[in-house]
Amino acid sequence: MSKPKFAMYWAASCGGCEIAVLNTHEKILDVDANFDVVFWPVAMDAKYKDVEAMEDKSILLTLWNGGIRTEENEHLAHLLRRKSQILVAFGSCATEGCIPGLANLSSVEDIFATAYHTVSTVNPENIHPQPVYQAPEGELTIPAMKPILKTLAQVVDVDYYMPGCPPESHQIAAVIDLVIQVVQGNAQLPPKGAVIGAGNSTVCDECKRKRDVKHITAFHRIQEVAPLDPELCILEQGVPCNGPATRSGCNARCPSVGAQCIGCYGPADGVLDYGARLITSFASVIDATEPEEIERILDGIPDPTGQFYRFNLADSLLRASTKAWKK
Amino acid sequence: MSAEEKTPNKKPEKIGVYVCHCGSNIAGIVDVENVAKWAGEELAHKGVVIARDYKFMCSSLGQELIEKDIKEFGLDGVVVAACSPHLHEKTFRTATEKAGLNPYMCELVSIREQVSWVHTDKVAATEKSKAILSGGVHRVLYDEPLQEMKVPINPNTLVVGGGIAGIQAALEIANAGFHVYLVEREPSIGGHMAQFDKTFPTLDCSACILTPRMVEAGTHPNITLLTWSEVESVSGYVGNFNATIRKKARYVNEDLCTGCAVCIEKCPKKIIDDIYEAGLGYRKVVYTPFAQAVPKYPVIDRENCTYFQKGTCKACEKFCPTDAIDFNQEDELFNIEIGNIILATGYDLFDARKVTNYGYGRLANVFNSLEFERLSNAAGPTNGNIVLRDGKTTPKTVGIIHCVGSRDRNFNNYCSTICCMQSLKFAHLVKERTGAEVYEFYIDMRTAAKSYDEFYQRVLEEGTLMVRGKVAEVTDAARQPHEEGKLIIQVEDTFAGKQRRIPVDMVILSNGMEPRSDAKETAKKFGISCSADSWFIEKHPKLDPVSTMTEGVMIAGCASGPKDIPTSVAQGAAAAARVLDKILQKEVALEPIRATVDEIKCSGCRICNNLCPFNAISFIDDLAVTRINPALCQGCGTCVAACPAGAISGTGFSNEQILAQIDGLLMVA
Amino acid sequence: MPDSNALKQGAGLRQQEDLTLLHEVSVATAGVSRLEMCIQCGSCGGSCPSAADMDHTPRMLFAMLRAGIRDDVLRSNTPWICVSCYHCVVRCPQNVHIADVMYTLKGMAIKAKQYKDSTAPDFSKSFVDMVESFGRSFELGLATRHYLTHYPLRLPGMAGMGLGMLTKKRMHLVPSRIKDMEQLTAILDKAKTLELTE
Amino acid sequence: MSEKFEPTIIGFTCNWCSYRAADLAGTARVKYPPNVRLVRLMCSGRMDPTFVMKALAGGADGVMITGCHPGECHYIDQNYKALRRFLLLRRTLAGLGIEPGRVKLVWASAAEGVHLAAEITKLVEEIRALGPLDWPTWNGHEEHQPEPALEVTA
Amino acid sequence: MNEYILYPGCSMEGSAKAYNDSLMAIKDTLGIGLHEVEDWNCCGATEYLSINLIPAYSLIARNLAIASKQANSTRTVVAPCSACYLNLSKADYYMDERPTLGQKVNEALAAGGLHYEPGSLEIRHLLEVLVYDVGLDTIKSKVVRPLTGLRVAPYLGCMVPRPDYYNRWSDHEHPTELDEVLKALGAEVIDFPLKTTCCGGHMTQIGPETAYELIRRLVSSADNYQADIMTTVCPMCQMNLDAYQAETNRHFGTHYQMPIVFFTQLMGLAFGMDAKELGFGLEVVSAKKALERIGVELPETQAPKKKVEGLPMPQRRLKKTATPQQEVEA
Repeated sequence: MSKPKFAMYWAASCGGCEIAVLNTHEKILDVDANFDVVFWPVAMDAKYKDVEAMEDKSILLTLWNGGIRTEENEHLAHLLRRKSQILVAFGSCATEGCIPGLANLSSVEDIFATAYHTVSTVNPENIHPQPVYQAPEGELTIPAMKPILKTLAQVVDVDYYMPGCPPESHQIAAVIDLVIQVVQGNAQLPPKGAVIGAGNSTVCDECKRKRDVKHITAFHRIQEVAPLDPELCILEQGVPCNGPATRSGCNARCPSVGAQCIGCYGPADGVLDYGARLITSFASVIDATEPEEIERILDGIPDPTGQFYRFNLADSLLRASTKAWKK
Repeated sequence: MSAEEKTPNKKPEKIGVYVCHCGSNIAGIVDVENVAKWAGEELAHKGVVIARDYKFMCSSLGQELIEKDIKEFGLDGVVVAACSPHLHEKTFRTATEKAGLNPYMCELVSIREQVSWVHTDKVAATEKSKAILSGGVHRVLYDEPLQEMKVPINPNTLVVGGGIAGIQAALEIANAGFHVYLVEREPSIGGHMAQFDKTFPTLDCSACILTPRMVEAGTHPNITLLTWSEVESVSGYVGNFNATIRKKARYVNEDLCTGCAVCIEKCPKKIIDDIYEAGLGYRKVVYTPFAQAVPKYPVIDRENCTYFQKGTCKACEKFCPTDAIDFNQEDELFNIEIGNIILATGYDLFDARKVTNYGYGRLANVFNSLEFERLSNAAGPTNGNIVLRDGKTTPKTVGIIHCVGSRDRNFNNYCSTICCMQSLKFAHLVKERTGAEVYEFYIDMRTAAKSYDEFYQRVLEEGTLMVRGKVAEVTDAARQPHEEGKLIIQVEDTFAGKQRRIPVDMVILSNGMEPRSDAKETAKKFGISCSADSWFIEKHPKLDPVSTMTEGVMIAGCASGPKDIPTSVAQGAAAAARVLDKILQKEVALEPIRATVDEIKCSGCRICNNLCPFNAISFIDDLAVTRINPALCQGCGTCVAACPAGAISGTGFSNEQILAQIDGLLMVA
Repeated sequence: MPDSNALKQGAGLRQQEDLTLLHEVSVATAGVSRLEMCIQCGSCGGSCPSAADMDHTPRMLFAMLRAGIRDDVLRSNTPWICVSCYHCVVRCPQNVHIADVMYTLKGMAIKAKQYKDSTAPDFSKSFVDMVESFGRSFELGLATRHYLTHYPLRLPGMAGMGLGMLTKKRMHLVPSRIKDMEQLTAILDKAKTLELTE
Repeated sequence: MSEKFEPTIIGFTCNWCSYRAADLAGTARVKYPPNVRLVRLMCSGRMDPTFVMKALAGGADGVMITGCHPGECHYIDQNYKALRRFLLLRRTLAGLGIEPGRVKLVWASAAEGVHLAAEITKLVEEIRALGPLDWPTWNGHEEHQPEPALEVTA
Repeated sequence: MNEYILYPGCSMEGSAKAYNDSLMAIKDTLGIGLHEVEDWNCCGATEYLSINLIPAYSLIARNLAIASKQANSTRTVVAPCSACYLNLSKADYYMDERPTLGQKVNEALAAGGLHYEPGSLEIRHLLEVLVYDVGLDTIKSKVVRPLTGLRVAPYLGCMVPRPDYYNRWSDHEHPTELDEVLKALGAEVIDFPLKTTCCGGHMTQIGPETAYELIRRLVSSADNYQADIMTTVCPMCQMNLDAYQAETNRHFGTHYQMPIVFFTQLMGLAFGMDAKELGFGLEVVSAKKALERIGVELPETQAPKKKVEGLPMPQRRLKKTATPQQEVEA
């Protein structure tokens, strides 16, 4: 009998997720042993038309990483959805937009302007991407940018979500195992829409630091607090740590090495807006009642939008700044 | 991932919508038929199976309509668009319950107070009503059947404050056969009333009507009297409070003392009595505030006692026939278990020194109201002789000034309610005792209670000279020979429209009432709220004046604002009735609006740990999770909103309910 | 329906009440007058050191403002007798800016040319003239000029006083003028074109 | 635009003060524009920034958060938490290009029906001046059909 | 060394010369530096306010605007004259309380290239600065000639403790600041009940009878308390009680001889300074007798009798005023 088919695709993201899969070391061999890898641009040569040629639902498992930023991303999302039985939003970009999602704070024009026409770019011929270009060889086209970046679920129906920037390799391994077990009929799939490869609580649950009730009288950026108490809760030391609101599953990787959590695992179950959870919880434990005093303390968070939505903006209730869409 | 994705146990599927005309109150502005029709069509996809409008939904017929539908259509959700939930939520929930549906599956949305009564544009009003109704329907989809929580009631009651209101409350409960701890800060119960001579308008002697009550309270088998004591701290919740009491050292052994008062007689040291005698008289260092004090045991005033200060004397000890004096006594701390608390902590007198233009404290013969009460009291320092500060001269002319420190933005902006009657009483007493010429200076004469105005008439008959005008100043700077050596009251006689300077021998300031200087701490201690000027806040100023926001804590008397004796007594009784009602129910049902922690989701971040003013939130160290005591939780929802993990949920006002309601409200553009 | 004027005469009714008056005075007053808050307690009239010489106590004036009795208010000498001692202001239980309302009424009376006795308005005017020509005031010029205008017969006695002051170098013969008179004039000219409204 | 823009505003009220103030405004027949639709909470402390974002994302042009005056909270001091959340929320929304004027915090005691009505009238005017917010729906979740339930076939 | 911006006000150049002289004499001893507001103009007294509001406040605000430009080491403006102190404070306070006023006034100031931000300056009265900044102890420590045995009636008048927009004074009716200073100087201070009642203000000019009665009350009360001398913080009060005392006596047929001097003069005396440089002798009702009680000699001061000549008058923009000459000769 033929092995179930496996696909992986890289949309608007950095590629870290692909590396993370390889980071599963010999586990990767199980993938090969149990699956027939039919489409994985990073790992093997493949043409879109080959995929289009496949029968619908013929791919058992597709791991999709990256957000939907271009027409090409969107096209592939619909294509792979049609061809796959299980479509997994793999990694922070696919589930919640991640760093590429921060581009939703600016318009496409501004993004191009920054990318092609600022001092940071050497662009003597003053090249500017055109969707359509008349080359001697004939008309060339490149996929156009969409006005904002969307998460996979905002474009197609998603079966499972796997957060993390990137997902922890041990979690990836566990998920691969699970699917194999299911294929072999030894296990049940989790309910549709479930978040897999992560915990059900938040980072503090796995964080070893000592925690007490919080009275925040000032916020500092981590480099301003030297030395950081290695035992004590980072937030209690006045450093905005996103751990309390961020889904567990990473074994509190950052706090455990003395860096505040920046929230790459996204919100916990049932949370509608990740940033809101941080706004309300941080504000709740500020130790001041006078507006002036409160404002002074809040000045310690110079970029609240970035602080609270670094990974989650594209999946937040508001999704994008007016700059991105208001004409 | 939107809210709709995480559905609770079972969403209602058959919803009934009822739009009330409220006669023309709503129908006059809102096209109610149209609203009902709209709901039936546009909200069908949300499960609305029946939408009606009716003249008066709150009428028994209206309620029966709902009950009938619930049975007939098997409704599992009800939305009524009528008046404010604060009026009829209970009504419709009861009706729902009668029909066998959980009362909390019924939503009442207000299209009267929030629409028809405040808007004029009929079209806009109708559209807004649709939006509000839609909000209710969307919300009801996430309503969950809730059960009221029953907690047993400890039948003992703590009454704080031994003034007339506290005494009344204590007696009512004790007579009904339940135990009361009556805590009083001073050495004797009685409060301000014990300092008065006569009470308006009947003029019966204050002591004559008060002392029997004091004695009854002091001897009642069901009352544990804790004078010279204060409440240190309170914990627990309705039905199950625990209070720590500090019994200050009396240095007199109450078991041995017979109250013979030999010690008082023998004590060689006299000091000015600033509390009971308002500084007009003296008391010994070992003392009972007044003759009829309850309990009869004296107290040694440590600060002034020669033995405590210099180490010698002990006269009291030497002469005590029962060796009751105990200089080694120390403050006692002990706990009591009670089910309910009544706060009757009373008031402070406004300090007339603040009104410098009236000269109190600078001009000898300007007296404040409490001083005059002592002056006119037969048992007072002058045996009831009304004389000047020199202790002998009887005044020939007396001026009584109303509203001292009251109705004045520079001091207290409220009316102290009792001062008009108090002043009229003073006028009567001065006339009666001295025959002096009496002037009353008032802004408005407020005599609005049974036989109060009659008393005003009587004082007029007695020839008291009324001057309508807020006194500008009291001065001893004479301008004319006939003013020499007098106090001159300068005022605009607003009826004559002329400024007058009236020379008098004595000025009585009718100073108003103020909240206790420590009212804010008291409020915090008992977990109730205070107004900006620190009077205690009633649960409802009209419909629930003796309850507070905190279940099981009642208030009575002046603690919630200035009151006269009859009102204070009535409030004491009312508070007692409230308590008895709870005791007799044996258990109390708590509104099931509560927060709970999902311990799987809770990461133990402890963000919420210091957010609860009712100490309902506690951290379980070994499990590293937070828990909420449902009986202590008052349902404010602050922790629900604060939890970063979304691990705390609140019944009655869940995220799902509120988010869905927002969707609904925005459904109509 | 009979002619209302005829009726007025006959019934001796006063002209219609002008209920905008209170508001008009209130907005024309510096700061927030709080005039509408008056409870007619009379602590102003009681406090006033010169109430004896007033036709109406301040309180009555405020009642008249409410009643819209414009002419009587503007004819009243009360604002002119006010000595700006601020006793009424600090004692007012409603914190009404009484003294400033008096200034407003003076201004209105002058504009309306209502106030009968010209003494006080002229004094203010002379003062203003002097300030506007020199930028500063000097008592001698003011006092003398004022007395000359209004109490010529008193002058000898008062001149004695004035002279006393003069020889004691307490009065200047010539006023000192500020340097930048142009600037001040520019400011005042501009200011005169402005009115205090809501 | 030709006809006057009528903003839609969602108001969050405290069950003990501002909601009663709204009741009082009604009983006293105090008139104010019909643009505000109220949500009743037990306390301003229940106010979750999520609600505000939900409202703005859902088509509201502004949001009004109301509570008891500082020091008068029926739950002792929860309104201070509302104040702090509001101040931080406003900063965050600014980062998303939402004018601070669109979200307003108002203290109103149960006795202040007139005050609440006045504040509502004021806010409606302020937001009218700011113009519509019109937050896009992005044809998000709604646009695609959910796939049939899974059964794995190898 | 405390630095302040000084707004002297018109009187300090004229009727209150003694106030000015004595202040200048004692300021170094007390360690206060005073920097005069450049080219200051009249504060408008109580008169200008009654004519036209915006110009009145603009007149005052010009001084504030200039002062705020000068403000560097300090933002405190000290006014020794009560009326000036009140007007400056009032302008500052109302421009803030009533934004429309502030905005209109600044519109006017703009015409002169000026601007004033309400609240940017701190306006205080000299007495309050001496009591709360310099301090009673410092004052006491400078006393070399205690005023022992001199019975002084402390008199502040109205406009210093009232309306007291910034609640700086111990009381509106019976403030104790002046009493404390005098006690520190060793004087015998009487509990003067009328210490903040009115001297008549401008009524001496427009309604003398009213003024005389107010003056009488004060002088007679001080006299009843057997005060040797009255002391004040206000040029207007000093002027009315001093220069119009004779008129008042004439009016009521009384014979009061109550000298009234500025509190700074008494401070100077106590600090051992020479009476003349403190401006003693400028008062109309001589303080000679009073000062003898503390062993201070004053030359008898008499207004020399000389023929009254015409008094020079500013002729510009004067209306319906007969020339003084004719009037006086008549």
